[in-house]
Amino acid sequence: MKVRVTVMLKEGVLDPQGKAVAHALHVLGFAGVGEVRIGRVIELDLDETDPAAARDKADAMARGLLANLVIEDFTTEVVA
Amino acid sequence: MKVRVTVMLKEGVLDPQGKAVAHALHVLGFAGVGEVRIGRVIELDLDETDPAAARDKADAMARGLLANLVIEDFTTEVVA
Amino acid sequence: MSSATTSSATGQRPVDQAMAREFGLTADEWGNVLSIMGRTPTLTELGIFSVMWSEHCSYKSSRVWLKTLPTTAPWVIHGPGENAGVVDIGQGLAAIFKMESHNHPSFIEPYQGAATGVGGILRDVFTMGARPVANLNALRFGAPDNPQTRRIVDGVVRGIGGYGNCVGVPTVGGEINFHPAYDGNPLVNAMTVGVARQDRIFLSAAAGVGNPVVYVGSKTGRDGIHGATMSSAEFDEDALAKRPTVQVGDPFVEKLLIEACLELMATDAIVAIQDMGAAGLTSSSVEMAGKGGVGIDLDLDTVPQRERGMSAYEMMLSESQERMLIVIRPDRTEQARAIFEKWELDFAVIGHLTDTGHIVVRHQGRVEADIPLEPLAEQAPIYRRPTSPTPAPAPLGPLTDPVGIEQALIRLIGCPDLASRAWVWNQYDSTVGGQTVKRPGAADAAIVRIEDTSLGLALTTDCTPRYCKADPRTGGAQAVAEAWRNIVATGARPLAITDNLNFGSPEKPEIMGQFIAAIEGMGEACRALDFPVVSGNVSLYNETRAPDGSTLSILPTPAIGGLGVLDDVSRAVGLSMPADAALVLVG
Amino acid sequence: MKAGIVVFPGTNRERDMAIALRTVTGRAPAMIWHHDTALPDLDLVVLAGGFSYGDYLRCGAMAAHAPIMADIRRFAAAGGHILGVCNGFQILTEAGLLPGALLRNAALRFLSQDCYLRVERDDTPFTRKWRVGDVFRTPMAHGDGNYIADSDTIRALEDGNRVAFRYARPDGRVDAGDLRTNPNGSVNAIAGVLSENLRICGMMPHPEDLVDPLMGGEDGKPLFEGLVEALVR
Ligand SMILES: Nc1ncnc2c1ncn2[C@@H]1O[C@H](COP(=O)(O)OP(=O)(O)O)[C@@H](O)[C@H]1O
Repeated sequence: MKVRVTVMLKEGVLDPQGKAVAHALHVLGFAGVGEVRIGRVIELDLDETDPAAARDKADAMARGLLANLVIEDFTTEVVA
Repeated sequence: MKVRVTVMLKEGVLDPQGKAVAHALHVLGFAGVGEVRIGRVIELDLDETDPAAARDKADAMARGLLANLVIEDFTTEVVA
Repeated sequence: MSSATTSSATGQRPVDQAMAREFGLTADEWGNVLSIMGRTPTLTELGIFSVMWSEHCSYKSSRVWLKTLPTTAPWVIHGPGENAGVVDIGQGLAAIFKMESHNHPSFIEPYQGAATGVGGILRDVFTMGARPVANLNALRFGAPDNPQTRRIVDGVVRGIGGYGNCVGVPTVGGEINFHPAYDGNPLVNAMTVGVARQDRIFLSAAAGVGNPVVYVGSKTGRDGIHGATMSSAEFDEDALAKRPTVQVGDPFVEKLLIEACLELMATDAIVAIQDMGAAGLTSSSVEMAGKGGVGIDLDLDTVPQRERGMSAYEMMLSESQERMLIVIRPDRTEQARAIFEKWELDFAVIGHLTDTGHIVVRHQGRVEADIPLEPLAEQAPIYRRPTSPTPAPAPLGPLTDPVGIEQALIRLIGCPDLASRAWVWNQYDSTVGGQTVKRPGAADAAIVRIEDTSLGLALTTDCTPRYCKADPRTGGAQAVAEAWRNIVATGARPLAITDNLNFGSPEKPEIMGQFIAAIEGMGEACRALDFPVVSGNVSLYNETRAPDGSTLSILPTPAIGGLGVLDDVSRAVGLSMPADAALVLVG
Repeated sequence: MKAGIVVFPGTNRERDMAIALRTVTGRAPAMIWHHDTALPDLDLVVLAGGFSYGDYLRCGAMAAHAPIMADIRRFAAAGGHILGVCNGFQILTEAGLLPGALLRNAALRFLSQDCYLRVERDDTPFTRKWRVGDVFRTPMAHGDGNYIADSDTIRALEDGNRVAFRYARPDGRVDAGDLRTNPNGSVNAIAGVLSENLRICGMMPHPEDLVDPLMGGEDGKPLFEGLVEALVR
């Protein structure tokens, strides 16, 4: 199964990259852009057939390596 | 509305990060991990109330700035 | 696919003159292919001919002129013809260095183009047994007020830093110019300098029939296959879409490759070694076997592959990065494998040397290519293209002083070509290695100490394209002289140069005129200064196509990379002036 | 003092560090391979700079899980001394041996330049050759040196006097809001932190690259000299 792990900076952690992108969009003439947050997605091809098991596994990987819980939150979803 | 733009390397383009992460997961003892691909997600707060219009706008931003179409593909979805 | 005709089991278009033309071969060249082969080549064979006979690999327009450059001196150990030039720097050590361009890729994708340019030149140097000790670059961008320029500068600078910083080779020098002639064609010339023991220099000529041919590094993907020529070829759209023309670099793997190769080089396992540069597997195997006068048999089923279903053609032409080809002593294969596995790199025996004088490529039970190597090299095209001399520049008008000397000075130091470059070099790690005696900005040439010795290397890149445009001969000589002066100014003894000759289309007589004159001027200066050329690279067809179809050539840009040595590096002289110093003008 | 430098795939300042250690101890440090599972008998473990695993995913994240790290944790728990510089600092935070995290530099660019550090305490093995308030110059070269932690952690660090070094002006003034003084945007201009027992120190800049007058000075040398004094058996 394919699982997608999305890792974002925790609420309250300043995201300079997001800020820079918001600014660049503004310069490019895109109006009406509020906050921009940037994160990482990790798509994992897992050798699992049960969606719940696949998610559990991905959760464990996220906690173990893919996210740094000091500054980041993550979500997992089975995509295929 | 909140729109999420997900940017991934095109198929066939080497993903050094994904490769390294797959290897690290293996070392950490996670078995059954196949390909790993890493991408970016950009969450945009847009001053729009119509989902279709918000997506169009995000598409335009992705093409104009957020994705590098030479090596990357993107998808957009309205999340809130 | 434009035509449904199938000539082979793979369902491809028949190989014919029309296809050869799309692959960049002229009618004459196609005729030579047919006579060498005595039959219609397969697609894979056509691919091999087309890359080996491309301007890039064969130097067909430039070779006769390059031969006129002085390349010898008592301290030259290997001049042009190897992966990089090698000079004696004393104490049993050698400096190994070369410069190479990555112009076109850097326009398409500035970050990856520049990054993979750095990766490529690093491999040219460590493939000869040297630990890379310094990187430099020579960059030309379009007009500063062109919005594209900002994007390209940003990407190129990040790419050079991204790669060089990660592999841990300090970037210690370089130069940057801006001019509208580079708007659609920036120049990214990267130089690497390495140091090796003179008795441990590795060459690329294969030897020993039966010896295994080993592939190490990253896996092969469909990267950059025939980037230039394929884009117009009428191939199945799907296949094209699957072949990214942009290669992505992996500096992390390069770092591992450096360490693994140097570890293997400390043993006596290697017979010959060559990096896979442009047209990777093709040019490395053809050149190694060709130089050694042996044949080579490759079994592509054993090539480490990143993607499924790659054809022989794709594997032979892939430009995937961070790969090397090694001919190894058979009894050392397992020792070598252990080293590469320790560094977590791919390692595969993909063939062996033969006495046939042919390159034979097998894939899935079929022979996909079988080409005699000697005629492939000997009958490579070579052109003495028509030239026309560069007209004398219009005289400058009388000097006027409309702003006054103070304003003029302010304007000069504020102009893009003279302003501080700190914003660039502050993005390059210039101290890693702990040997950087003079960082960027500290002296006329960067100074790097050679670890555990008193020796120092003085390194610089130089060229003033507007001089070359006005008078290519004087401009070529001036670039060499400037490199020499920059080295001398640090107290070092100039030894040799590498060069990167960037010009427009050689098919235009006035461009060939610039090219030849610049080489004459360079040669003249090199001879006068005892400062030979030991390696280099030629990049032609650097032009911007305007929407109306007309083309604008870049300024003639023969970038020079100079190297000198200080026997006592503590005597290196920099730019900063002690308070009690006197200023003397000489010359 | 017996020192050992851990080499991960992609570590690239281990040679610089070895030179610095050799300069002050007179002997070459041990090089420890990330795949080893046991440290040799050491007084000091050094995690050097570089791009372990390419700095892919997050700087130091993958190295923090390398096989050798288990024994490094044991070494730390037993009161061993550990110095982490640049990538080494990042690895120590990822491994949880030091608090906080290092984000992208505020200006989103790699920064390779000299900076000035103010010494915040002088009673640790890492800082004993300086006096509180001393300022020294050192090169920095990193893309992710922006120190951050939640406010409780920062308070604990400050209250516990566990900030070893802060970015400062040459005259010692600290201005966390000024990117010229605090180039990567670190909270409270923190450049280096200490563990609770003061035996683990992580810092972003590279004192090991300034231990030789030929390379521009010896400003970084006191750190290594102090370690030798403190740890020699
Ligand atoms: N302008 C030049 N001046 C001197 N030597 C050159 C020049 N251009 C190329 N060479 C030499 O020709 C050989 C082939 O160069 P190149 O095709 O760039 O090598 P590679 O493909 O191995 O990187 C090298 O030995 C190189 O040093």
